[in-house]
Amino acid sequence: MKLHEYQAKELLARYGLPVPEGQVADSVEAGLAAADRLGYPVAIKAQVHAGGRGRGGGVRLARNRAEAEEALAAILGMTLRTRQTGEQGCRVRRVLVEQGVEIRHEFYLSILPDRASGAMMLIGSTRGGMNIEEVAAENPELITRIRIDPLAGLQPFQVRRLAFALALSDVQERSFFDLLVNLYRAATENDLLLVEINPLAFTAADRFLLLDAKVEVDSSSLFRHRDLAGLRDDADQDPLELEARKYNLNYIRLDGNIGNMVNGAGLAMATMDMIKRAGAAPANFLDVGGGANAVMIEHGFRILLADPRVRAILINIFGGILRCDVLARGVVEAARATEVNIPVVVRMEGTNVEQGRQILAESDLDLVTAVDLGDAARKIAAIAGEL
Amino acid sequence: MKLHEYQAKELLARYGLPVPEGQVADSVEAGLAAADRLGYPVAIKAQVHAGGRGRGGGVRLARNRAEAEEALAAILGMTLRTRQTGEQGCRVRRVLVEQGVEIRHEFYLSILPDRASGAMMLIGSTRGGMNIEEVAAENPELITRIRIDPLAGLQPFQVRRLAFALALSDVQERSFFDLLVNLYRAATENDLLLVEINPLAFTAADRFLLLDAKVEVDSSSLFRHRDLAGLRDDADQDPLELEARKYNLNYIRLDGNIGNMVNGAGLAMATMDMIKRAGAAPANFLDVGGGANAVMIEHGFRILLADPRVRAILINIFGGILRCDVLARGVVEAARATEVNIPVVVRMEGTNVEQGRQILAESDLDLVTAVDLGDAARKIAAIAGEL
Amino acid sequence: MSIFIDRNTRLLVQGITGREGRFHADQCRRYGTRIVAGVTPGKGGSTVDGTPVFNTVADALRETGANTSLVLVPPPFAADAIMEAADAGIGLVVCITEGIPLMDMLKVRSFLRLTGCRLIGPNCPGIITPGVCKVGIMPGPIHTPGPVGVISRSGTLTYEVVHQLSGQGIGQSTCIGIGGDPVVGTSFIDCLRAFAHDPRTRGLVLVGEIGGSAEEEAARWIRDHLDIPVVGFIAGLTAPPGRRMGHAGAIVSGASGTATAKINAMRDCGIHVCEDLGDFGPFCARIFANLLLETGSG
Amino acid sequence: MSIFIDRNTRLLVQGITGREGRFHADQCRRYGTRIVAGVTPGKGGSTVDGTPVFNTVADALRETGANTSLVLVPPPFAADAIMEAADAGIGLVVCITEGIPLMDMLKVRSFLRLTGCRLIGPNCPGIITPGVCKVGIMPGPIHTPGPVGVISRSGTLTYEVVHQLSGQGIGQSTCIGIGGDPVVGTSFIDCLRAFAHDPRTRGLVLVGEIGGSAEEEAARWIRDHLDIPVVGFIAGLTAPPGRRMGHAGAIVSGASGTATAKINAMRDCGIHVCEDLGDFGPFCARIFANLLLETGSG
Repeated sequence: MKLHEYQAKELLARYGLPVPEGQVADSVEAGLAAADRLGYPVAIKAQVHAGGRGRGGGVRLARNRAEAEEALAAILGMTLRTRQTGEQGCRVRRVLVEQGVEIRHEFYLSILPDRASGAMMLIGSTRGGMNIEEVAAENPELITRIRIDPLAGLQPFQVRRLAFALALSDVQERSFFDLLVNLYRAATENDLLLVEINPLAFTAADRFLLLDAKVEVDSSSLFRHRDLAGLRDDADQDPLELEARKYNLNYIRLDGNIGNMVNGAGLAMATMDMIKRAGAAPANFLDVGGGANAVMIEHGFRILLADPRVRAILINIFGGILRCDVLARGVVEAARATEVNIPVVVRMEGTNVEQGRQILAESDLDLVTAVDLGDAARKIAAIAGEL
Repeated sequence: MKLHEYQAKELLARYGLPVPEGQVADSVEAGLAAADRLGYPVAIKAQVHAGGRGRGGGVRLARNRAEAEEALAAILGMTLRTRQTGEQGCRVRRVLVEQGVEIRHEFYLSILPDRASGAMMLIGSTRGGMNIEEVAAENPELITRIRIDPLAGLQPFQVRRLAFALALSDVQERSFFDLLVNLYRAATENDLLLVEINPLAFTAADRFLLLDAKVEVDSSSLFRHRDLAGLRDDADQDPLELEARKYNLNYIRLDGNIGNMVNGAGLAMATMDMIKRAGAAPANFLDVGGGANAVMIEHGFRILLADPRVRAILINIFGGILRCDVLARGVVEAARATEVNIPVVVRMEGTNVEQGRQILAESDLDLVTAVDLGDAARKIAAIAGEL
Repeated sequence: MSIFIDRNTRLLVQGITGREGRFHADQCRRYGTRIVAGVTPGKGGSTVDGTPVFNTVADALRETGANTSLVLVPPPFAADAIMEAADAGIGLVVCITEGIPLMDMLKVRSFLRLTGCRLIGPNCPGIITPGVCKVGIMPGPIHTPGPVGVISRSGTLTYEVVHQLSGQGIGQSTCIGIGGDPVVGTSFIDCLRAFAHDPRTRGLVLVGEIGGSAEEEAARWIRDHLDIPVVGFIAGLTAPPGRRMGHAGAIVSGASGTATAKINAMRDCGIHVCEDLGDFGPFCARIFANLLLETGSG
Repeated sequence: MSIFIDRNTRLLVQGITGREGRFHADQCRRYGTRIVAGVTPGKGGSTVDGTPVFNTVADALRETGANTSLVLVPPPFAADAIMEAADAGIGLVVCITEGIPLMDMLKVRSFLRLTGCRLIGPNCPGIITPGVCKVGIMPGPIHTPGPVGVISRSGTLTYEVVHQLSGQGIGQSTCIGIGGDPVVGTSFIDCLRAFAHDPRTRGLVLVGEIGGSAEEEAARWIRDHLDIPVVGFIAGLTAPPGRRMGHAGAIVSGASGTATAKINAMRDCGIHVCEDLGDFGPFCARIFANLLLETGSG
């Protein structure tokens, strides 16, 4: 779960980390009032869940009131398109107005749990303000990665290593230790999957300042972070994905026209791949969970059918322990309840699979039964060919 | 470094741990005022660095003002003799006056770094209020020991294990987790070599209360605990041991009459043992440090000579890298400066040992040179035989 | 033979009094697994389907000599349950729970290294040695004993693969779901290393998916250390970048973790990659043909 | 042969720019130890007696291939220095520092188990393989090469013992001071295990003192695993209970940790205990007589 920059900075400020003075605003008037209060120059920054917003025109510097007014008018309500948002872009509803500061140097700093090493990773670079992946590609020697054991936590020698790698001056080094200790605490105490400070500025006033902050919270941890759970902003989320989440379904919208519903994420991905191999294109990823039941399947149907592009549906349930007769009845009832009027191919496996197939065959619905995955692929290919 | 009970309770209260209301007093008047304020009954407890003070008469319960006055008068100024203080006992200068509480059950609880396992150890027992070593000897099954990895820290399952072992009730269990978490934090954040709560009372008001608290701080850690360093109370310390500490000498007074000065703790112990084998008795343990020098030796001489029981002195310096000529000159100068007038046997080893022996021999002092440890032992035995 | 579990497995089920815990404990028992104890704090002294329940793993271990634990407790308590088992001296913990916070798993991993306990999972179907012992939630009947080891990051996809193997008469030595989380207790390579020491395992199936680089590392390990036939499958060729596909670990980040890269790495290392899941069984029958002739298990 | 250090030791000295650090680095160098680097944060780029100094152990390791570190830094920074060395990949750390807080050492021990690094000390004189390599502060010239391994909790007492051994013509394979703190990185048993694998070590001297039960455990290990002659010595027969005798670990608590108990345990396990330090050399000459005849090192 991503936080907005202003939320991230509020969180980090609670750990004693230095962030610029600023205020969030959702109108030109409110933005101007904030700018007047802060004093010029100010930075005006679109608050959207997407990187690369600077290049997309989502960040502007205003030296005076007139420029601020112009910037606010331009950014608020704009549809920001970046590499991450894709073509449809996302609408800017809020900006963060921040006091401008004079910068001596910009660093890059991030902390994240690293899947490869199974440890916390502290990453720093002297190339602040740049896309770190580009730096990694062009000047990997300018990036320092320090592995931190999650039980032991951040140690002084690790801070020293980074400080030397960044060639910090004495005055910088003095506050760097506290900065890292606090940032590490913020990352671990809040289950952050990423906290990225880019740039970390060293200002003309000889202090560090977190100019930008990207924070992603581990959704699995929200049971112990009620405060963070309240920061979720779904305004830019796909409405179907939001709807699916209500029912604990894992749905992701794709570009094709073959809806599909599968139990288990791995099998769901493999089923999408099969649809593609069959010459069609999956309209979605939909995992109804390893232990699918009739209610989940009905919810799944509703989500799939709510997408007007969907022209056919493939259901692939590998139950194993689940009884197929119960499942089949669930599919039939769900199909009836949702008034499905497009071709539906059903492949299921598990206890009592024969009875299950019989129930599907005997229903008055136009359900196509597949005996195995190969069969399902051929049947979807045939249907797709006729679309 | 041991803390007094009242100091320990102040420290633990800062971690949110529940301690009885109380006040420390150094006079009958102050004690009575405290008792009046707290309300009767009160407990009046001698504040000395010695266990077993209850059996020695250092703890009394007073149901009213008259009893309190009597108890205060009896305890303040008394010389408390317990198994730990030995015959000379220690004088009571301060008492802790505490509110009396009605107790339902008494538990035992302690946390300490355990040398055998190299981990933190959490120890609990249902037999609170009793000497834990006696419980361990008679009913070892009533003691639960739980090993805590120092990096991982206390885990919920460990608290559960102890809670089940102590057969806590639901209402007890609810506050037990916080109690242990806070106690563990207090132990680790303050480098405590021991925090022992005996008894941990569960009161008629359905809450836990730390009735007594024994705390020992790791002296090696005082560089990072300035606040704790200030709590040191040397009133009961041997004055020579205090004097030695000023010069970073490790001196312990013993019962014999052969003073000795050695570099290195292991060799010092072995030298004491040798004196005993030679038929004499060591007057002290004195380790002047692995890298002894002339100044240390002079300080050592002064400490040894300040003990009127000392009738002869053995100096055993295994220098190795140290130059014996320099050392010998140091010994001669120190002996002269301190006006030693008792026999001194000197054994030293290291670079230039021949020159060193010559310097000793040529001095106008009555120094007996030993060529090796066996020789030293024989010479000490001869001197001791004439005492 | 088999890896990690066998006839000597004495299973403890943590969370046995829950609905899922009780159901799957019973399924394992029916499969032939020796279930010696259950643990649910506060339910000590009771029994579930004849199995004694204890308050703590330490109690259960002392009373029953359990050596393996199946963890079926909700995410907020799962990390603590795993550490409790490891601390008590359990040698193998299989954790099914999905949705454990990543930070918890990092700590668990270091904790386990201190204790020497092996963890399989979390967010996995478990492990099964067909015909002998099942420690997990997979459907038992789809498995058949035989010479092929199966390692997978997935649940139902593994069932599909095993089902097709059995359908072709290709039995399995041990099937392990290592879990779909980004950080798991036992890696592909850990399993490969164990299979390499199991003389009865004479072929392997590796089922991977997008995210991370575990498959690439496994492929290189296979190239350097194994000389038995290996079939690979990777799910997620059509997954869009930057989205987590159900599994917390299934995400393509930038250019890393793509299915294509994994498939190429596998091919480069001599692994037979099947790209058509519908044809998986017949594909394996071709690759493992010699194997089946030798053992006669076909 | 030898244990832990040999001709391949490439030594790094942490704290080399300090007075003690520089002095002892020089002593080790003169003894023949290959000193490849020093580390002092902030002094990177300088040299001390020709040895390059780096800001971090990681830098030193990368530039010089150091495999062993000698830690000579003050107590407040020693634990961090040890962990830095372990984290960078140093395989053996020898820490001389006395007065490290016990809590620091507990954390260091767990940290080292996670990294697989061995620590000798702290609060010890170090380790020496006579004639080959010295990593510590002991006086080199008192040592002579030979067949007897020495393990001790003490500093100068070890020198005394070694001096008497050499005086009798009894050379040493490796002498290790494991340290006088209650919690040390390498135990008696760790050393015994290593000596057991060293064919050149054909006799052992164990120097213990009051406090803890390490000597008793070592004695039992010797009884169960070794069949070479072992001489024991225990200091502190006259130490009063409840007082720390200089070393943080040297304390008799209640009935535990007494010299008598240790001596008895050693005797029970077949160890030749010498009770008269003045006679230690001749005592060893008698016990190791056959050894010396065989090797001709006498």
